[in-house]
Amino acid sequence: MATHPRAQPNFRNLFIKPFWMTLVTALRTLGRPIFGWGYHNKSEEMLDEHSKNRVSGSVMNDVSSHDYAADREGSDLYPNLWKPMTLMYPYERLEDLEPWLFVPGQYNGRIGVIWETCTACKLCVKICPNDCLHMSTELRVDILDGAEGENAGYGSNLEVGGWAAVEVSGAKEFQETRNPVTSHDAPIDEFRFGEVIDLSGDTATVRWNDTGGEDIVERGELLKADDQIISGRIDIGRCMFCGLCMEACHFTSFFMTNEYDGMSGFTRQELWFDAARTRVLIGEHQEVVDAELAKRATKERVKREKKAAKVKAEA
Amino acid sequence: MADWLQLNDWLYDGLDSALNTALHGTPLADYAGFMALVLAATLACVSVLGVFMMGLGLILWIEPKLWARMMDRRGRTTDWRSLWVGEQGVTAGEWWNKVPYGLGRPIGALNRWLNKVMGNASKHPSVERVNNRSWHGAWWALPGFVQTIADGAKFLTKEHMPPTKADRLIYEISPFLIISSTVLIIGFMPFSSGIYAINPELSVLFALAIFGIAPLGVFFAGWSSNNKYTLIGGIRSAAQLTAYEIPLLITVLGVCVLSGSFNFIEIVNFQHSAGAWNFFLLPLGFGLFIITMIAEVERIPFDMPEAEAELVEGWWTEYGGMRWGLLFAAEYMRVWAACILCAVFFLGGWSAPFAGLMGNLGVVGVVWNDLIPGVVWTMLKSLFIFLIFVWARASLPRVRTDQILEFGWRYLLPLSVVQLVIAVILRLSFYDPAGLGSGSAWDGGSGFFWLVPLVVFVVSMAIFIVYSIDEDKDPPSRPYHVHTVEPAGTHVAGSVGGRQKIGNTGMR
Amino acid sequence: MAQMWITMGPQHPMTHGLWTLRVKVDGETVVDTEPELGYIHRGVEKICEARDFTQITPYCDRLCYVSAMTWAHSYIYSAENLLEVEVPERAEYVRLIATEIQRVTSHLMWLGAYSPDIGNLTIFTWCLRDREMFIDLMQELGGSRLHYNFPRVGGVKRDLPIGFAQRCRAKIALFLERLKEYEMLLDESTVFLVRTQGVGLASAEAMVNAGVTGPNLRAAGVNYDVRWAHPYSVYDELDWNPSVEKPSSSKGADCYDRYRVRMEEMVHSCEMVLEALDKIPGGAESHYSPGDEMIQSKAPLRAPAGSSGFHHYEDCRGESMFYLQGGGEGRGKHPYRVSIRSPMFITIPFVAKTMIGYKIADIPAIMGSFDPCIGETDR
Amino acid sequence: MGMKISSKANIAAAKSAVEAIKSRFDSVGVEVSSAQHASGHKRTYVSIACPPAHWLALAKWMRFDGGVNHCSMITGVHHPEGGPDKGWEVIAHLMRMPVVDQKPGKALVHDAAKLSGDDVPMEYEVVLTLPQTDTPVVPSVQSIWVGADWNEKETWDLVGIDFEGHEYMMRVLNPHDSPQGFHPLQKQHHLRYHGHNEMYDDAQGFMRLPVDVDKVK
Repeated sequence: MATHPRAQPNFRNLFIKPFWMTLVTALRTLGRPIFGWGYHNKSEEMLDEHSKNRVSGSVMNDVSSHDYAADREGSDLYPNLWKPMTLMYPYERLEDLEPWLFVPGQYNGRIGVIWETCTACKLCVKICPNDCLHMSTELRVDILDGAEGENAGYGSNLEVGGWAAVEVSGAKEFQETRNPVTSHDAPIDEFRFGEVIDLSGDTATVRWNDTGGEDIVERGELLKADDQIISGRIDIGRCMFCGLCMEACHFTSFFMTNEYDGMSGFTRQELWFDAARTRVLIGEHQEVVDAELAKRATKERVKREKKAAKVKAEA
Repeated sequence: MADWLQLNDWLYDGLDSALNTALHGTPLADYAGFMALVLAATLACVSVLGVFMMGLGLILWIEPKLWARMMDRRGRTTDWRSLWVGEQGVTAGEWWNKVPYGLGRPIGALNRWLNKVMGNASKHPSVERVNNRSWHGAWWALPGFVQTIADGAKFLTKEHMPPTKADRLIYEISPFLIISSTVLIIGFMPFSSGIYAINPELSVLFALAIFGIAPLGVFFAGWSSNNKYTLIGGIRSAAQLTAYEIPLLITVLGVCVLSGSFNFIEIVNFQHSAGAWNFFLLPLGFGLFIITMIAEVERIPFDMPEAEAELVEGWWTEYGGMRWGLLFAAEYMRVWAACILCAVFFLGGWSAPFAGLMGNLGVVGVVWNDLIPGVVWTMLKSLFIFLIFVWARASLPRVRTDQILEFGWRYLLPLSVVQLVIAVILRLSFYDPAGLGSGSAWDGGSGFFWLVPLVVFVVSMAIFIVYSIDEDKDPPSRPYHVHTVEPAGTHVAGSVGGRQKIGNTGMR
Repeated sequence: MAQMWITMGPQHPMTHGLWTLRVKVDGETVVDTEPELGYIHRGVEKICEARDFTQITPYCDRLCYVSAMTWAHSYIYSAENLLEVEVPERAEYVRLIATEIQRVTSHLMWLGAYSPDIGNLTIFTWCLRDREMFIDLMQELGGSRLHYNFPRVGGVKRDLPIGFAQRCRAKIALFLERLKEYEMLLDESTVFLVRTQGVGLASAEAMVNAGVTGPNLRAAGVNYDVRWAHPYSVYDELDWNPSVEKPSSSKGADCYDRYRVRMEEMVHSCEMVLEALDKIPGGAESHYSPGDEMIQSKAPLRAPAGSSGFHHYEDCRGESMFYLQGGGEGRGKHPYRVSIRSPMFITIPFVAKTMIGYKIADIPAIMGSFDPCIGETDR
Repeated sequence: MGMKISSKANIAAAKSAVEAIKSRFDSVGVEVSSAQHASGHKRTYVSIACPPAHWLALAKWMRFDGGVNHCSMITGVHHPEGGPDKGWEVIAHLMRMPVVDQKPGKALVHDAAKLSGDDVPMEYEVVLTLPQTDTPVVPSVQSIWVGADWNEKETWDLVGIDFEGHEYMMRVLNPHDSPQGFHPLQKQHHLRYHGHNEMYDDAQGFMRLPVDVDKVK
């Protein structure tokens, strides 16, 4: 049975009410509400303070001067408030019309990475459900480790589970005498890398990467090595913008900007975004980046004070 | 009543005298009359077709605009400028400079002016954001009008792919059957007393007979496309058009009985001279005519042959290229022809509304009644009728096929007979031919010249309102049979029940 | 009269997705039907066996792409049963608000797709216009328009944004007024009533036996709803009762009843959201940063072998359910088996049988009224 | 406040359901117990471990005497390393719903607080365990619950557990011409990461890479 009081298939319902309703909708789109219905397109207080001062400086569109309605606020292009809701995309942009939708950090747009603060921990590569993040890293010896003189002690020191490196004997001489243009054999590696299993006293057991065998080596010979990032690539064609990589990154160098266009290409290779195309406007996330760098600086200072205190204690 | 724009007379007399004087004394002299006749007839037909096509372009633009507004959106906003400016501002350059003798200069000027007003040069803040492709165009330039022309032209480039096992002969003939019969109707429709292609004695019978040929073509198209969907569409349209042809003809018969003639022009003259439009005398007839015409041209409430939901495109699915383009245009031509017929039968063709009232307003009256040519009035009235068609399309869902047929046979047919009886009674008892000239043929013996139409109209409106105020609490038994069968719950899963296996359903 | 099989093929306006309905037709009357599913079977259950518990949520969003939030929550509740995780009170309220807004969005998408099936094309644009309001609310919450990856095991990814409550109240107030306009165009139109009343009859007990639940079942006169029968979240703290429609014939509910149930349900969902915004612990105006213990509690990442968890959930189309078994690869980080119950996978064969006896033109009317969503059907 | 079935009513209903089944089927080796969900409202449900042989009898009794009128889902699980007596598992989730046909114009509006006895909605989980075998077979309950029809089709299609007595068994989710014996959810089929170029144009898998090529080692 029809719970709607007037829903009976009789003569009156044949066309009167439907015709009236479509006529009203048509007249409403022509501009200032000729037919009133105050509730329709009533001005609402939609812009919250937080978004207002965030976008008040916007050049394109004096956002804070709009009067907003629940179904979509007015736009500078079509000044009168009551109009069809369609957004004329290239000429009206959603972030100008509804700034509260694009709060940076809350919108899953294009992926932005600050490669400088990235420590190649590969948490993001592991968390990505579609395996879109490909990162190539390289084991390198940190030149600050063995430094003497005024920047002694800056380099980090060996840790269990970290990487260590040993100089390959004769590699330096071979490197000087080899003329890369004419030589036929490939350059030999300068260091031999291994994973530090444990550090007891002045000896350390290391499992070598190339052979997999483990042996005990003097701590003096070992140099601290680190897994440095060479290049990163995000396959935007595969990415579903779920935002898990942003949450997995402990070093706040992974952001989802609020850009939603400009990620298109004709071939799948074009959709592979390398470091250049995943830039993040540092200015937008300035405070977060500063916090991260400050955190690392304090960690470094604490380490150096501990080292200095140890040196003073031994002396 | 004489409308100053007597195009036919100018053509026939003008050309006749011109050719006679020009060919006087030459060997062709005695053929001059005949040549003048042929030339004038072609020019008359061309002008009538021109007026009709202008109207068609207008309705093809108005429908999407109005329908979009009813759906709370904007409709087409393609701008004239897109005719000459492609993506990223690609243009053909200043080609008009190369036209000899400087004949291209005005085109260049027009181009610069349009650019200034609607194109690159217009300084609109938001348009600068997007390399200045202005999307909205100026309102007076009918934004979106060019879209129909572009679509029409596009069909010329599309390929015509007849289905492999189609019945080729009928498949090729049926679109021409539909299109030619639709264009032929234009020949009989007068736009004003002086503008018509042919004016035979029984032009109404001719027009409606030709109007009835198209359903045959529709059925042929549906059958010959060798596609189950089009077959169903074709059968549905054949059933629907036959069901609605008869009430349409009886309604038109009522109008002709009332007006006393089977000729369009005489009907309109009668309405003008008798002093009242048939709309006021036969309001029921007007309603019936609109409903049957909507069914004839298969528009939304009676859209089953082309129902998107289950038949996708109905009987014209298998046609492509310009054949489909012309079929689409033919459908809208039939809609426009229906609107003009309705204007001529019921709204007094090319006579100005409130002619008497405006007549005694001095200069305004003169402009209103005489200065504005009859064609403009016919166009305005048929445009108003077309708005009703679009309004119905935006508001009502589709009626199911068997409900359409039931509504046609059980409701419209008796109503149209009733309407014929009313027309006969009005003609016999309330009409006095004496007052024909002075516009008071319907005064029913009293002095007030408008008595009978007023009474008839008021009574009909009263009946309509009484019917509309429907306060009966318990819902009446449904007007349309809805055939319900046992609910499917009785189906026992997996019971094959003589079900015929379809293809390789992977039985293990 | 000769009977012929028509294939309402995978690509067809009636199917609201990719599946085939073979119909044996005798003239205009449907004599027999044969549904054909599996066109967009992506093997989500197999993929989930190789993903961690947090990585599965985005896939569950994409099960039914029109109501992503309800499906992600359906998975998360069963994952919480598996991993034995307590969810803070505020997180349950935020989840309720997100799910009920998504239910309105899903029903609007259904109405927008259903009325062109019957012929009224105007409603399509009206529904999308009003759905746009709610999609904006979801974009604030989840970060994008359709797929949000919003719930986490033990809570939600992000709290209500600042200013969300004021916008939500404004939009719901306008929407409740707009519903009256829909009724003026549909309920008070004889043609719509004639096309939907008395068409597609399905009785309550037949539906339950065939596994059809949700609004389709409530249309037949019983107010059975998983949200109160097997309570979860904070539905029992809100003053709410499910929308139920008295069937119009002894043979069960017809298309019009199903339409009425969904219109009522939209109103109930809106009222629930307003009430939840008032009662949310911590106030709707405050905003806690992600990971805060008010909106997300710590959750273990591994499930021991042999453990299992399941949860019945009220999706917009019926009762959906996830059955998880723990102890998969990665020492239990991946689930051993994920089994998804899609309401529409069970309803579509039932509806195919319901159509027998009606006309061809009724097929879209009946099938559309059950609100098929093929993404979840084929998983 | 809202519609709320008190947990006391829930526990009582579960206990009475367990007693009813135990009294009828205890001698035959069907273990029945009332278990509890781990999180949320911690609702109790009836968990039944039933030998496959008695599944049809148990199902008939539950349907016609136990009032279990809704078959929610039937899941199949493959346990290659589950030991000799646990090779395959079929888990059926059933529900008892207080749903009755209504006369036109009447609606049955339950008030959750006042539900009692058989009207309290109850969840049932029936676990059937099969030993290690290449051809797992379980009796089909298609004739009892229509809802189980397509569930069983899907279980056979994806996991390969056959349902004896199931009419018109066909593949529903996999293409109809997929090879005999290919059931994707069995554990011997492993997921491997498709690089972007081999995703589409490498049907035979000639460009197959080692399983962990891109993964972090």
